[in-house]
Amino acid sequence: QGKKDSVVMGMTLEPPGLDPTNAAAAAIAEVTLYNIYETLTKINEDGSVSPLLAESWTASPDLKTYTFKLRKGVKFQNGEAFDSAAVKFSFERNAAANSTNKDKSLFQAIEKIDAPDANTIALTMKNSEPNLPFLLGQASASIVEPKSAATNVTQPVGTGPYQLGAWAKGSSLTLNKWADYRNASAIKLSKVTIRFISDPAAQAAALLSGDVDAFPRIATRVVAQFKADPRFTVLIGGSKAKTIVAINEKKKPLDDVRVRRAILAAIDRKAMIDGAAEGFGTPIGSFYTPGSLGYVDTTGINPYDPEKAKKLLAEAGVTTPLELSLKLPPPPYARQGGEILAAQLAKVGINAKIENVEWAQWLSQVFAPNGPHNYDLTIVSHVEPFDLVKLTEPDFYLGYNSEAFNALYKQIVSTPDEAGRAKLLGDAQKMLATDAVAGFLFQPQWPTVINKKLKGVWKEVPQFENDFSAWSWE
Amino acid sequence: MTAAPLLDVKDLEQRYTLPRESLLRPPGQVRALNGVSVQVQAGKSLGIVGESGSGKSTFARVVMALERPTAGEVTLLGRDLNRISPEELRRARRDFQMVFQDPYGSLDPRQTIARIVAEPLTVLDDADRTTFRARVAAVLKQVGLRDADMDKYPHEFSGGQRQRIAIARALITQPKLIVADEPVSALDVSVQAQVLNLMQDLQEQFGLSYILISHDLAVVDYLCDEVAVMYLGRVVEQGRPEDLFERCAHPYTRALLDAVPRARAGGGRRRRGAQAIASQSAAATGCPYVVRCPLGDQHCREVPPLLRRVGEEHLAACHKAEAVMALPQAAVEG
Amino acid sequence: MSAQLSTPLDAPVAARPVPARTFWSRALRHHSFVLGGALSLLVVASALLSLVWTPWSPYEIDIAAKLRPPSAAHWLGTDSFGRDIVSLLLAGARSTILVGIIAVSIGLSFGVCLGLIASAKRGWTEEIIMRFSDFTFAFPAVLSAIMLAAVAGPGMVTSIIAIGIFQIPTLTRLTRGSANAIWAREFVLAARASGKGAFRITIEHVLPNILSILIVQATIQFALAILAEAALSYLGLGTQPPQPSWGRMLNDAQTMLFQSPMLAVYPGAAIAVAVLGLNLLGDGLRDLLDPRLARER
Amino acid sequence: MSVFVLRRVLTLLATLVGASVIIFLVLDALPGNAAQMLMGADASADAVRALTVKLGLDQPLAVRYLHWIQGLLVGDLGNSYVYGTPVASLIAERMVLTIPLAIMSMLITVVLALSAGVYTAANHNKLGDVGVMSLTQIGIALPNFWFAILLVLLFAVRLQWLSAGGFAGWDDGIWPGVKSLLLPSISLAVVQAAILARVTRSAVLEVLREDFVRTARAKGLGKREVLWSHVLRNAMIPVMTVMGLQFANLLAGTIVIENVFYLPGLGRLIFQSIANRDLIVVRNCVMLLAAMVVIVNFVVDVLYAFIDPRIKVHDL
Amino acid sequence: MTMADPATLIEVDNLGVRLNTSRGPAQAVRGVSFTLKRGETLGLVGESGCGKSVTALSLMGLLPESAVVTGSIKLDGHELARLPDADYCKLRGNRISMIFQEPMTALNPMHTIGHQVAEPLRRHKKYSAAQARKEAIALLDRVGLPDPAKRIDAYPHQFSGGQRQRVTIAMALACEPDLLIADEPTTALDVTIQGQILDLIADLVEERGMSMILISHDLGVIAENVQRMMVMYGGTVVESGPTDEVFRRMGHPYTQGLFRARPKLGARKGTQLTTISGTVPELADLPVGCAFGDRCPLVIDRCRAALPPMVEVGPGHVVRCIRTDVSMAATVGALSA
Ligand SMILES: Nc1ncnc2c1ncn2[C@@H]1O[C@H](COP(=O)(O)OP(=O)(O)OP(=O)(O)O)[C@@H](O)[C@H]1O
Ligand SMILES: Nc1ncnc2c1ncn2[C@@H]1O[C@H](COP(=O)(O)OP(=O)(O)OP(=O)(O)O)[C@@H](O)[C@H]1O
Ligand SMILES: [Mg+2]
Ligand SMILES: [Mg+2]
Repeated sequence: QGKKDSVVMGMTLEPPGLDPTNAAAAAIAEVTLYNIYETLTKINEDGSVSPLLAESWTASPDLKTYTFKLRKGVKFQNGEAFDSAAVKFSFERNAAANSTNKDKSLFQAIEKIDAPDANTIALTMKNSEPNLPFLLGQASASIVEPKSAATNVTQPVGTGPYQLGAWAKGSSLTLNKWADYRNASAIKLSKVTIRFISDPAAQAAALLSGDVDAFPRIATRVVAQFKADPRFTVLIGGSKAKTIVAINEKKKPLDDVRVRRAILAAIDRKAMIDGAAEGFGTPIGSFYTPGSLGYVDTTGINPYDPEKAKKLLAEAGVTTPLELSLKLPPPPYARQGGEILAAQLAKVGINAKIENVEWAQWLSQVFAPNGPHNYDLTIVSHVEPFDLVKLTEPDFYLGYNSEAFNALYKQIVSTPDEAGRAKLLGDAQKMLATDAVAGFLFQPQWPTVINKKLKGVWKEVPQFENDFSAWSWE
Repeated sequence: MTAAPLLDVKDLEQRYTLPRESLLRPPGQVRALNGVSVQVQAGKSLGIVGESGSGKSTFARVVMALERPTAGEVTLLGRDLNRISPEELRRARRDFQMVFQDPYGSLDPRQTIARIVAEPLTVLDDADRTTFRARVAAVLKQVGLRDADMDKYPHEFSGGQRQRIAIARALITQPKLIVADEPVSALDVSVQAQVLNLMQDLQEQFGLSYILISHDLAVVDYLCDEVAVMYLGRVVEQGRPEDLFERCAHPYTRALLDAVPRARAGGGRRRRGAQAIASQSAAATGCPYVVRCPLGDQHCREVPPLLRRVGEEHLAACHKAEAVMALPQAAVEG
Repeated sequence: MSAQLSTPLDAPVAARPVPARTFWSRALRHHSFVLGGALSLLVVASALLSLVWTPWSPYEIDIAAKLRPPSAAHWLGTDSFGRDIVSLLLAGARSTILVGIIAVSIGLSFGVCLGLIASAKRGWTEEIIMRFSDFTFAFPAVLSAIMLAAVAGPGMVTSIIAIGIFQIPTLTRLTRGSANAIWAREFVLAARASGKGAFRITIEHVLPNILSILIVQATIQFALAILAEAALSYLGLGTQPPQPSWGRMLNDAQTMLFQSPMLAVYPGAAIAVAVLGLNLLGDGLRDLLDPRLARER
Repeated sequence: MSVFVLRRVLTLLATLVGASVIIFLVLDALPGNAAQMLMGADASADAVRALTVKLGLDQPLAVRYLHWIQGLLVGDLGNSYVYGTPVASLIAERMVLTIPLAIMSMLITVVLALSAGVYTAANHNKLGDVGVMSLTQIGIALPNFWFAILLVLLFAVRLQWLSAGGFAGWDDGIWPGVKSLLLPSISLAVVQAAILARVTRSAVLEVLREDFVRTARAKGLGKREVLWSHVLRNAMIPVMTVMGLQFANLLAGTIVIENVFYLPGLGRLIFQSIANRDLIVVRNCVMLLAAMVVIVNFVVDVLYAFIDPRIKVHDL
Repeated sequence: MTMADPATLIEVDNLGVRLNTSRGPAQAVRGVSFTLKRGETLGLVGESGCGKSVTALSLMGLLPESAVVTGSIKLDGHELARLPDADYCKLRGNRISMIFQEPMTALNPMHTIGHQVAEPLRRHKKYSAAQARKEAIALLDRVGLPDPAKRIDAYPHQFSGGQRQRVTIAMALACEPDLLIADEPTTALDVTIQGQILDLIADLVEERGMSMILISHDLGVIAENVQRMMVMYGGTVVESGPTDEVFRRMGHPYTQGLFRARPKLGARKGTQLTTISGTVPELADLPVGCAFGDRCPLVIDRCRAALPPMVEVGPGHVVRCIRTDVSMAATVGALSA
């Protein structure tokens, strides 16, 4: 049986379109990033940043100006040449007033874009931005071609190794190898079919019946059976995500740090990880993930201690049972975790009333920056890497708003040297833990189940993407 | 004809509109009653005979004020039933009640006999509920049933007994008039006799009037003081039974009489002429019976005959009534 | 006085047992009625029992004890949260019955009223009611539940309303059809001749006479409601945690189908038993209440 | 054209207009909006606002309703908020699956139900009748999504004869498409077939009690001939009524079943679009479903007149 | 096997039918025997529910499957009781046919009348469709349906009751059967139509030399249409004989009661009809003795002990009563006045 050169991959959600620069859905990136579109930099499996469309870059000492040297001889899939003008066009488009780019604020923070020649681009930021090379490796910074940009939603044109074949909406999408890719010979798979399967049982069935060969970020519920199955490999990757029990600090009595601590003390993280994520998670004590710069273990600050929880509640003068609403978005970690959370809180005298909501409701009622923040507790996973900044935003749904923390954060971003930053980051984590800003639960691990013979699939997934250029059949 | 009649029906017409089949053509109409006038004196009974579809049941429904006639009036004890208010009509109903053909279908299977019989009372506002049972018991006795039957259900009774229950229901308000639409057609010969006897007994006892509808001439003859023969929504002959059945003046009555099979020895076969059935919707000129009439001529086809006196208390709507009466009459049983 | 004497009394009809006795004596010999009744009672009994006693708490989560196989302590094992399956099944019967009863009550009260009105009024009223029912019928329970859940949030109330609404048109049609048949009967004409109005006739004659048909249909609608509740819970739109329900158990079990298939079998079987019981009961009732079989003339 | 048909068509249109208003209002009451949903949790408020304006969601209710109806009348359903593609083509893509799925399951339903119903009626109260009727009892009691999962477990995972889900499309010929719809249509059909079989059986039994059956037997026709040539057509009237009603159930069933088999059908489109607040899609899909149900029931009514010579259209 | 009399068409001996009713098994017919020669007509009278139709249906082999038939039915000397259905099918509609009571329901509403009339022809005579159609038109013409060629493709609902009954007659006569059973063919019709239908049947029977069994509860219909008659009560024949003879002499108290109960045209007003007291006994609990015992004015203990035997009271005139001496004495002369 000759060497297979095609693969079928399963994905939980279907992308709503194929332009990662004008819509936020992670699924868009999962299909397009590094496959159809490329970015200046590439974020690797271990989180490091390497050159992609930019061959190299330099940063000014104040971390405000970055100059990128672009790769020569690169062409877009429609035959247009890739140059600094395309980069300038892409970034300006993302910053435009009517832009719907999810990182619009990042691009609006660019003060000016210089393109001194076709192969050089210089970005000057309004504030210093130590993470810019990393940030420009994300899908929202994909480089598009000016003439085709408007139709990218349905007919994507990028510089990557794959082109869109067919897209049966709701069912599947195929990517075909682009023959004119600059490094075509290194690309092993000539066809990748992506099937959209959201139901966990169906995901498992599809793998078991051989309908799909790989399933990244499969539902944790179904993973156990594949571990024992010799036909499959299970890859457990860390993530930059943080699953938390968000507490609305604008509401009484949750504005009282003792009450928040009581909630945290009532939570058994281990049971949570087992019950909500089938054990696929690392406990965290703060809004920061293990393995990141300056990570410190803060899980000891608010340990599981139901007795202490009761005491804290009494101290705060809360009459039990305390009635709280618990709004749960659709993902299994939230729905399952919610049930466990409610059971755990019940033991210390907090009655959490579960309300299952859809994403749309969750977003508008709980999360929306200008929304009503109408909730007491919720469970959610923040998948964005390095997003401590959110906690400084005044209308963030947690309602933290701490002067001390904001000052600390400002100091972090303006500290250019890494060691110093690391230390400050440690302090920040401790501050969040001590303030019991939220019930920090765990850093989820994202399991990927693949056919044993499939190679090159990333184990770690620092962001949502599938780099098919590395995949091959044994 | 001194006293005002109990019931006075004048020029009753009832038309039914058929469902419209085409946008362009006007909807068809059935003339179920076509100018019927009759009177019933208190204590006397009127029999109505006629073939299927001649409008007998329609007549009964209109007289019972269950339907509003297209034209004409029904006056009972001096009140025009179609002019009085619904309230008054409801109260007036104590004076006229109805007995239906089907002894199985006319009693609600889910109600006890006591409830069924008391039904007409429940509608009257002046009725005293506490006396209902006593009144039901009394009326059941009159129709030959027992107190013990009060709490039974209709299915526990035979057809004849059920028809007695239906009669009891009609009797309970002590009406002056009972309209009976084929009350014995569904019953067996032996049971039919029981019911007819009962009806006659009750009339003697209470001085009731009946409007008795039947297609069985013998039944009508047995119970009624006057008979009206209907054909296509009209009364074609009217008179005392003996006049009608011995000297009938309309060829249709004659055809009816001829058609009755005679149960007697040595009857043998009698031939009856083939008879076409005329249409009700066709607004034909002339006599409606002319298509079936052996005596019909050009005059009959052109001029519609009016109901006219052909003998003492004997009316007929036929140009040739005298000729018909002169024919040798069909031998009558008995 | 003389009247009744000259009319001979009919001999009283002998050997016709009173209806109530016939019904039960015939009912107890009717296989599907007995089996259906027993299964339905089983479900009701489970629900009642769960109000006072369950082997374990159906709300108690013990992650360490998750997915245990059947044992002396947990007769059918535990689910993915370590809850006792027997207890969940018992307590789940409660939601099932609750949803069934309320949804069918909604369907019955609206459907029967509309059907009765349509058949009593006829003409335009009937036309409007029937078109309205057609139109309601175009929204399957799942669809209205999805929409309602999106507006009011998912939950038992939402699903009850959605299921109830979906039952209305079926019951309207049925009621109207059977009521029309009753209106055509002669005893209704008799009631009109007595001077009764449409309202009284409907209440006193029509309704009692279509009651048995409605009872039979109600058992079937109840069964359908249970299935609909299960489907909605399966989609996450029905009963909400921590309240146990069979549909939710199934939803939960479904994700673990390939590891612990039995987890899906128990609630599935419970639903099947309840539905089967009600259907058999309905079948039995239909036979027992059928006038053609109940009394022959 | 007969008055009746005209009147029915008019009421049908009125029903649909009523449906459109209610659909629009209900959907508009949904909390959350498409722009927020599309942009996700991490989007900036600015971007969300930009998208709201772009999608026209900031306009008043009546304007949007009229706009929609206007579009419907000229056949322009607008563009999906989420996919950005025309709703019409989106729906068309889904119908390619949903219609064959509905037809297949209706076919399976009808074939199973009619044969089982006729068989049991012909063998009334015999062993075969009791056996098949017990099966239908169980069939009715099975939740269809649960049965679907069992089918997958057996045919896709154990035996690996069929795929566990997904839709192969019609590009590679009929067979792969039919094959991928086999399990879904069976799981949809089983319950419906069980119900229909019972209806058929009682309808046939009912007709068998009619006088004309005895007349036919008196002419010398055998039991089987009577069944086929006299009974079946008479029994079709109640059977068809139920079939018409089942159509609505079937469409509802597809929402669940498409989920189990991850089929890109209309049901799942509605389900997903509601979650995504892609209301323009939901609106049109729901309207389509409502129209289909109403029209199918209308067609059933008209079909009566073809099957039963006694019924003229104006009697309906 | 005895040689059958060539003139004897049908011979029924001690026929018994047991039916399953909701109130348990019931002996709907017991001990019915009669013979019928070719060209002879026989009438069956009796109250509703006395077993007339069941007797007829057992001749047709169309009783419900649960029915138990005992005794023998011979057609031309061939035993019909317990004949396999397939063989019976070859007789039905071909050598024996039947006209049913209800013209409104006896026709299949979904098929054209032409199709229904042609059906026995196609089946038994193996006619082609065109042949059968031609023959059907001829038949419909013969039974007096106006314009048969035009109306052959019409459906039953487009005809009146009398016309429909003509169609069923055409169907029954299609294969020129040896025996025609007419089960209350005119009960549902009104008098004038009834007369026409009976005329028609009589003509056809005469013309084709068929034998006929005519069932009715109307003594008048019987009197005018058959040569011999049987009176049934409670599942048995209580009186049988030539029609004239029975009408003249009426041996059984039930027959007498039946006759007296009829209101007679021209009878004096105000007379009471003579009724038979009591009701028809339930089949499921028939008494051991004479079924009419409970209602009979002449009943003595011996009547209740055992089913009375048939007593011959005249040539071919038998009565199942042990008190004919009294009963017949009482009625002599009371009838023909
Ligand atoms: N509601 C109605 N709509 C239309 N036509 C009607 C209606 N009621 C009666 N008719 C027609 O009116 C005519 C008279 O009917 P009616 O029932 O009064 O006859 P009848 O003499 O009682 O007949 P029968 O002896 O069969 O009872 C018939 O042709 C019938 O078809
Ligand atoms: N299929 C059946 N199953 C059970 N009982 C039956 C069946 N057919 C007839 N009977 C019963 O057998 C008895 C005789 O019925 P049959 O039909 O012969 O009466 P009939 O003399 O024809 O009466 P009618 O004049 O009403 O037609 C009745 O009591 C009837 O209830
Ligand atoms: Mg009438
Ligand atoms: Mg009979």
